Amino acid sequence: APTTRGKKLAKNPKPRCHRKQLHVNFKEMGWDDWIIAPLEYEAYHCDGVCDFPIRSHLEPTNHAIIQTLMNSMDPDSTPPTCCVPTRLSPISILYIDSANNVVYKQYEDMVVESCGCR
Amino acid sequence: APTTRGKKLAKNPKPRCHRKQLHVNFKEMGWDDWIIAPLEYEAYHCDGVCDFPIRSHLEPTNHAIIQTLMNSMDPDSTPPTCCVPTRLSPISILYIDSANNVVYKQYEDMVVESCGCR
Amino acid sequence: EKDASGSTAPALPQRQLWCYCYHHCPEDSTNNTCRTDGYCFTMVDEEEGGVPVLTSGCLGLVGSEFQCRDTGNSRLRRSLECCTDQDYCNKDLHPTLPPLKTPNYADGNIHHM
Repeated sequence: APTTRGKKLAKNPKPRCHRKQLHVNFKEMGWDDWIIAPLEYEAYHCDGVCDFPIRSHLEPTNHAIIQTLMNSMDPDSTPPTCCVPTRLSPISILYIDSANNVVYKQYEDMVVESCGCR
Repeated sequence: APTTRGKKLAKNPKPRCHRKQLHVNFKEMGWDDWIIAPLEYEAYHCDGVCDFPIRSHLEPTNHAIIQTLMNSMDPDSTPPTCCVPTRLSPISILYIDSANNVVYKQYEDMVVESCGCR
Repeated sequence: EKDASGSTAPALPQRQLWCYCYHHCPEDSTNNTCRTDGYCFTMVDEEEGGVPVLTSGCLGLVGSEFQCRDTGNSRLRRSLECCTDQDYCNKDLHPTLPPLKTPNYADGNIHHM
């Protein structure tokens, strides 16, 4: 049985929902013909399992908690909830528009600030 | 090559992100010792793939669109976005609280109204 | 600001509880601690291979009525306890795994040779 001193660690605990790196390179996407700057940025993404109980920093909705409970009762009939961005922030991009103007515009929801189970 | 007349249909197209039924039974969860009513309700859940292009009714964020594009470029390095609830509605529950009072309370975000890719 | 049901409650001073956190703490957590507007918890659960694992941490106020009650019908055995009376109260929680459920032969079609 698990003791508080020598706690038994699950051998390879599946990584739980967390933020991971996702480096976006507009040049590799072939967008350097219209995007001037930045040509790359760190967007991050969310990955990992959402299992019971869903911790507070993953900000579950009541529905996500109910679905997670039902998944733990019958994984075949109810899928787990999914690890997705819960807070995002913008970046500004300097680009050439279709009328050949140079434009500097803020694009919303481009960078993941935090992840959660939904 | 696809022609407008005899369009080539993918053999078994994976279902795209959509709302599915999820019947919640509080009695089966063992909660009929504190919940008086309702003892069951339809919560729905979201399921299905989020592939390119993400349709407008799935309300993708800019980040979701960028991640989906990168997934289509290199599925091994970037996971697809996930189909999750984007709009939820409350239900009210009549229950007995820890001080044995009968309480009627509205619980937010209990029913999925629409799904999207995030 | 939301109360346990998630509805917008009058703005009460937000009480933040410190909890002991082990095995999946928030990324910005320090010294195995976390903070929440809800409850601290400790849980013992039986992983796929039958290994009992102890985890602890923070549960938010929203949905705490559901998570702290848990369901006794999860496929894998587990026991979760919540507390909120003082900081790090989950250090004194020692849940134990529920007994194994004996399969019921209620349908009586077992033939004794």
